[in-house]
Amino acid sequence: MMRRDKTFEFLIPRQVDDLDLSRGTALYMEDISVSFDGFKAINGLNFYVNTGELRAVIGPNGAGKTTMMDIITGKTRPDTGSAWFGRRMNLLRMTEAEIAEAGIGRKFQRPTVFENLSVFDNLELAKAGPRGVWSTLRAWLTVDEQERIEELAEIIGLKDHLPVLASTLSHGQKQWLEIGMLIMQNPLLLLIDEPAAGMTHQEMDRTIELLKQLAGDHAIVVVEHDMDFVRALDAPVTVLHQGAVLAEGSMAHIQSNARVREVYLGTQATEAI
Amino acid sequence: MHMTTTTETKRSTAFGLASAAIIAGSLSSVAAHAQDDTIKIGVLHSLSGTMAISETTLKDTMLMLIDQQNANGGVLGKQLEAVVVDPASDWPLFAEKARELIEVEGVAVTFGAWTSVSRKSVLPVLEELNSPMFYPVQYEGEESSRNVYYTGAAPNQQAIPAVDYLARDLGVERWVLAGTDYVYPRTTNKILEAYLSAKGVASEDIMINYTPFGHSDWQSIVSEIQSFGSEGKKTAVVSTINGDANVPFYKELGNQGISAEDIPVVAFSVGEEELSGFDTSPLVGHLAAWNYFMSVESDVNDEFIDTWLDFIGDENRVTNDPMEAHYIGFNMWVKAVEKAGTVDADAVADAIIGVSVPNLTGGYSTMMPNHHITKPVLIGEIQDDGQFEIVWETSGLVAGDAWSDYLDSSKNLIASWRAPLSCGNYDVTTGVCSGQNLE
Amino acid sequence: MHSLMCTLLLLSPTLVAAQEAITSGDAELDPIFTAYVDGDRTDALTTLAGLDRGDKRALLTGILEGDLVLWKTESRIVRVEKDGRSYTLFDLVSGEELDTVRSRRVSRLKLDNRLRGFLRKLIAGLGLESEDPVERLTAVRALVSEPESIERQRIDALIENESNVDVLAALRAVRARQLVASSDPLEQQAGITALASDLSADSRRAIRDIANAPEDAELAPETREAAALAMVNQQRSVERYRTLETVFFGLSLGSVLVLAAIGLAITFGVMGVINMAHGELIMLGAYCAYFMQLLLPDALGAALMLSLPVAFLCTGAVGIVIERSVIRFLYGRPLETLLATFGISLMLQQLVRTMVSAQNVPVSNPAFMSGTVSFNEVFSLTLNRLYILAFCLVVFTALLILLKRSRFGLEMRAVSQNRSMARAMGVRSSRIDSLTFGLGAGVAGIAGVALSQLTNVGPNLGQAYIVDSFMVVVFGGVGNLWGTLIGGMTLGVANKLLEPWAGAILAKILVLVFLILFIQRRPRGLFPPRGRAAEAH
Amino acid sequence: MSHLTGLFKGTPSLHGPRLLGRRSTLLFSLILLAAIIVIPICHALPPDHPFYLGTYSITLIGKYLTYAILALSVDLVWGYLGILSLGHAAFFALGGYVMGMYLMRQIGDRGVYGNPDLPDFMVFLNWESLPWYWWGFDAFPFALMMVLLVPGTLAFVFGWFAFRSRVNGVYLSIITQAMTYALLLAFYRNEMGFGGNNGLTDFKDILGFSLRSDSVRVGLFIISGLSLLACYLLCASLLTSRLGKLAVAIRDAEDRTRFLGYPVDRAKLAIFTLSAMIAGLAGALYVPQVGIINPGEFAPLNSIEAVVWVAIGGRGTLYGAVIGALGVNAAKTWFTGAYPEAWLFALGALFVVVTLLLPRGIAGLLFGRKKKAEPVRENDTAATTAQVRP
Repeated sequence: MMRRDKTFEFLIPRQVDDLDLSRGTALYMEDISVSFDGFKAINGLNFYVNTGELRAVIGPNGAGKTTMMDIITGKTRPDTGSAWFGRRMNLLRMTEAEIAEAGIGRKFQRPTVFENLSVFDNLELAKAGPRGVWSTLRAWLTVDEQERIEELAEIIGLKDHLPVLASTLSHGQKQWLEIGMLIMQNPLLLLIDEPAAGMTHQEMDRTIELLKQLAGDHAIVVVEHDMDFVRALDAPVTVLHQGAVLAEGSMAHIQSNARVREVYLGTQATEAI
Repeated sequence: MHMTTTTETKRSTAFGLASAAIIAGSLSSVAAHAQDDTIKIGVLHSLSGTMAISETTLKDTMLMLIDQQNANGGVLGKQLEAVVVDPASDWPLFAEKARELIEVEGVAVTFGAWTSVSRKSVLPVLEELNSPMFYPVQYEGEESSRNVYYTGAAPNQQAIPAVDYLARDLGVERWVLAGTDYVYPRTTNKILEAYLSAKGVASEDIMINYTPFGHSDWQSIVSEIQSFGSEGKKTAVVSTINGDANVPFYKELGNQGISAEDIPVVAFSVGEEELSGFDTSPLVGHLAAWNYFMSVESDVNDEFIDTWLDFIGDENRVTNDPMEAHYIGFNMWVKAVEKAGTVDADAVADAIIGVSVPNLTGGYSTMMPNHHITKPVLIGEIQDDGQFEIVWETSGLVAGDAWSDYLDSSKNLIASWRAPLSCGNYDVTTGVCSGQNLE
Repeated sequence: MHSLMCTLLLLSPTLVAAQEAITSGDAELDPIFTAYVDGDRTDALTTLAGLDRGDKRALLTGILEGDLVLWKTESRIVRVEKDGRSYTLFDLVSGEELDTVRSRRVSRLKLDNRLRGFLRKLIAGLGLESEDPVERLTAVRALVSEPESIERQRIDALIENESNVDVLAALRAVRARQLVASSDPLEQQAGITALASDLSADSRRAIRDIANAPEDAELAPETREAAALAMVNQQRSVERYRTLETVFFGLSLGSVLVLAAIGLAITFGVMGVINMAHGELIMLGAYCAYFMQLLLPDALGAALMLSLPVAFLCTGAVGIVIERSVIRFLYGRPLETLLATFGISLMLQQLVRTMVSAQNVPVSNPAFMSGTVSFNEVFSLTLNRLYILAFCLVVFTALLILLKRSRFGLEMRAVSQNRSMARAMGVRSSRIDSLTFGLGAGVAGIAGVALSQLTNVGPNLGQAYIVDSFMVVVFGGVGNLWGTLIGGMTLGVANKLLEPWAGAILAKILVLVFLILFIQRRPRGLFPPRGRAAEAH
Repeated sequence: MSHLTGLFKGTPSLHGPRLLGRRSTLLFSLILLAAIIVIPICHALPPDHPFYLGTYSITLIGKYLTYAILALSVDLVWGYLGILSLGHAAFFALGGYVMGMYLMRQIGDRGVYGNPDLPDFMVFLNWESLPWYWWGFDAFPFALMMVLLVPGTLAFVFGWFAFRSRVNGVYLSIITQAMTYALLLAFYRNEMGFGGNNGLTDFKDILGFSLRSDSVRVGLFIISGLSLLACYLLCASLLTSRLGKLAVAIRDAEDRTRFLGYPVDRAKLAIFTLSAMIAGLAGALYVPQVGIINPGEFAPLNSIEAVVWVAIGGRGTLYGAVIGALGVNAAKTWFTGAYPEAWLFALGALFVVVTLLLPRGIAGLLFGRKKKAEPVRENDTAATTAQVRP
């Protein structure tokens, strides 16, 4: 399946047998509720993402952003509601590994890379491919695959760091490595939690550029606090509040929404990073 | 993991050095050979771990006996030197340490082991290297090795006389055989069961109960014993409960209001040393069967106790049966060596059979051809001062029986290490000598 | 090996040889004591009991209690007061102090079980007419097992004059037993009716013997029927009480488990510290009880009570030292605290072995904790177990209140849930850590005091409880005191219900296997910690 | 395995696994081989030669080598997979019991009761016939297979339940401890048919050779050494494969690995089972050298001690585990001889010092400069270690 004519092989959308994206919606979440110890983290949430869409999600602390991601990736099971990937895959019936295999990738807020593996090994593990125990044991990198990893390392600016342990990278570099790992996974839907945290302005610009490049073939949901970043992303925005969608639309539309101003922008002073 | 070459090389070199150092270190434990002007005596008792409770005392006893012998001029004009090792209550370690004593230290004889499993562990090593060991603890029998001298009681020197006493003097008709689940209680209870049924005790009058090591919750079992004992017939408990399980057992008996007059308990593993860890007031009147009690009235015992208290420097210490066994065993060995004129294992083995030495109860004990010794059997009642009051004793000495006559598997077996038989388990019906002496 | 099974006829000289005549300062008693020491002790005692003397009861009791001894050098019977190994001797009659000697100079009057029982009966027999109702009760109770030994008229007369309820009941029981043994069917039936409500083993046997009497026995059919009915009823009650008893045994075992585990529920449950030295802290608590009893040998009960705060403070202090010196550097690395505290546990064990001794040490049960509470003849609860059950509940409640109601508890929960937030609110989190660990350790210490009443006090005490304690905490659900209580009690009762059926060893194995399976089904125990904090790994 | 074959194809891969290319592996193999050759030669020297090694020393070192194999198996799951098993002694003991059963069957009618069909303890406890689970142990190949299968099956079943229900961290450690404790109690029971407290002992022959002969002891020593080498190479090759990297990834960030789509539970199960088999092999080699196997080998303390060897040697490095096992046991032999009282103090202090000051063990002390001093992160789930996310 090597297509050397394309620059970035990993930008080609993957085909997954059961996945049916024919209606153009990648993710449906309907009427989701979940509570912890009586606290309603998510309360009747409805959330849809179209294929190839780039979407920003904002909201004050405790709005349920992380919990929403946990539900999509199978880490938390909601009390009620339904969540579908495409039209056929019921996310609530799948394990984390199955969901990941189906094509949903996640970047954590705190960069979680494998600190005791080299940058190269991190990318190798993330590379799309068979995941079984036996095939992992016998896995063998071809020269081409190796080259691809090196190309990607070039893109994320870690080419010189391939052999070093991930634990020695700076915070920004870890963020990049994680994005790189996500790209290696070649998912259809990317969930990205606060990518800008700890990045310099230049790094941020490169991130935005990369995300925009990825969008179109991949649906991307970015959760972010940094308003400059969200503005620069120039994508539709969903505002979460108390576990439900408060408003949705372009940045300009959101900024003019009175309720958003009240609950979110009004408290932005304390939320600012 | 990716390392630069220089680090990798340094790493490897250092690793090599470390491994070499460790291997060299483990080899250096091989000590020099025995010096010629002393005779080495191995002491193989656990000084740490669970058995240290009982065995440390025996190590001290041996040191005292060896000191005494040296003060009296040693043996064959040579001084004795104790080699003490610690097998740490770890059974495989017993075999290893025995090999160290014999092969590396070159001891002439070993005194040691307490539990049956430690003896079983040491046995193959003793036989392979043909070195004698004296084993001082009461045990289940069913064994007679060329290289082991059993100075503790065989079941017929402890259990059977005790049951006889209970049946005859206390009129006991119903029996609870309670034990910890290991081989000594299993064997003893099997022998007793066979013995009792041979005496006409019905099987519903025998209750057998096994508990794990260190069992601490005796409520149900004691309650069961109580209801078993309320059937109108005089009931007694024959206890082969081991070690730490005894305190909670007796405490529970006391708490449920079972006194020695209602249901007496006769124990085979509870001696003075164990009682020093008890509050004995609720135990008064319960019984124990041994071949020696500290309370025995004899001059030789008084002297032994004085020497012991002097040696250990603590007025509150006690003496007990396994200590007497070491006392007897050590003196037998000394006498046999002097008779043979050498410490050579085979010569001593020939010389020791028939050797008689004083025991602490005022009589003499003799080494029998089956490597067991003759002993009196005493029954004592526990007193509130942690001592035993002797209430009964055999009229003469009882010879230890290696193979019980009451077990189907061993009733046809005999042991005699005298020529021409020289066999530890000779089947009198088939005329075959099977087992450990076959190479 | 019959040939070797020989008994050597060597007479052993240890039994007491014939001695010279014994004096006691009273000519009437001299021959009796001489006979006691040299001849038939039963006869001597019967003679003594038959004398017409006011102090015969005291003398008999003295023999029973071991207060009368033979002063060997003087061949004289004296009364003795013991103080350690030195004995003070008093004249038997005048009570005048004679001498103070070492224990070796005297020998007690020999007694064995049979004689002791005989002696008790003699003493009891002297008590039937006593002023003291307790003595009367003992006397009557001694008669129950052999009702023929007293005439019916005498019993009737005694019943007539008796005012004490308990004694009266006992007398009636004796009479009922006499009636049952009668040959008159009416009397027999009256006896059966009287005995039907009595669940003592003797009464049940008496009824059972009638109900199961051979066909050709001379028995009225009504009598047989009445006996059979009474027997069935009795069996049913006995079964019921046995079940109750088993449940109590289970609860009492459970209370021991809860006590052992509850300190761990704090250190492990609240702080997440895997304290493998927990068992050794329990052991130290038990040693506190031992040392307090050494300090106050005359007030064992008070010593035990005092050892509770002492143990709490001592082991709590040890806990704080452990926290400050080791655990504080390992927060967030529970597996490494496991190893480090295991190392500490080995050192504590060896410390006790070296400083005290490898042997077990004796800890006495004070009088108020010995004995039983009898509800009837088949159902009685042992006092010490009841105390420990109650103690367990007291400790549990106190901890619950401390955690839920006090400022310290609040800060403790705050630190455990969100350390940085708590710190921001002005909670000195490192101090709270120390105190929490100290609290857990202190509670382990008082558990040790309780355990000293049930089991061995020795260096290995802690090891016996460590696996069980962890199982209880994990089974109940980490961080939940109620879980520990209910978990421990459930395991205790389950163990005891299985024990009669499976035996002690298999019951324990089954409980362990059940626990392993249970934790795999519900990894967070009976009462799992809830909330996002628990969800997030 | 393909990366092994790849080695010979000479694929010019910069980052691919190079099993024998890793110098530590090569050096380790060479030193071990040298020891396997030199030590028997020392044994053949005349007894008064300064380099002479007696049977005692050979057996002792042979025992250490089996401990080293056990340490490897613990390191594989703890050092690389992050599972702190406090029950590995159970697998070791099971392997030992399997070997013990074979050795018991080899006694034949030379037992004390001369019964050709039953071991002595069964004759004595009135067993009528050999229980079914003893069948087949007359045959060495069958016994050898069982040495791997019995511990492997237990680990598989146990792990299958545990990993599937996400029991991990401390909880897993505690139930592994409960497992070995339950087995300890079970094997103490005489009804189990494994000799109760006395266990299996008084072995005579292995494959027809007398266990009391010197040459068999030397042979067992050499086999132990070669087995250690084989297990080392097996572990090393496993760890240089992508599965090895996956194991480290699981240890450091289990959830992240799941989000990458790896079947974490199955990977854990596979490595755990393999590790149990290696431990079983170690037990099987241990028994003929020490001459006894009894339930004491199941004691939770033994498992914890094995963990300590690894911790002291340096977890996460295979040679560290071996150094730890050899070093601690040599120290134990010396200490219990010289200062029996002080042994527990020393061992206890070692635990504390190593966890506090040397989180990477001796290996970290010697070679740890390159990496950050920060210890390997655990992957635990105790309530308090959980971070509350905003």
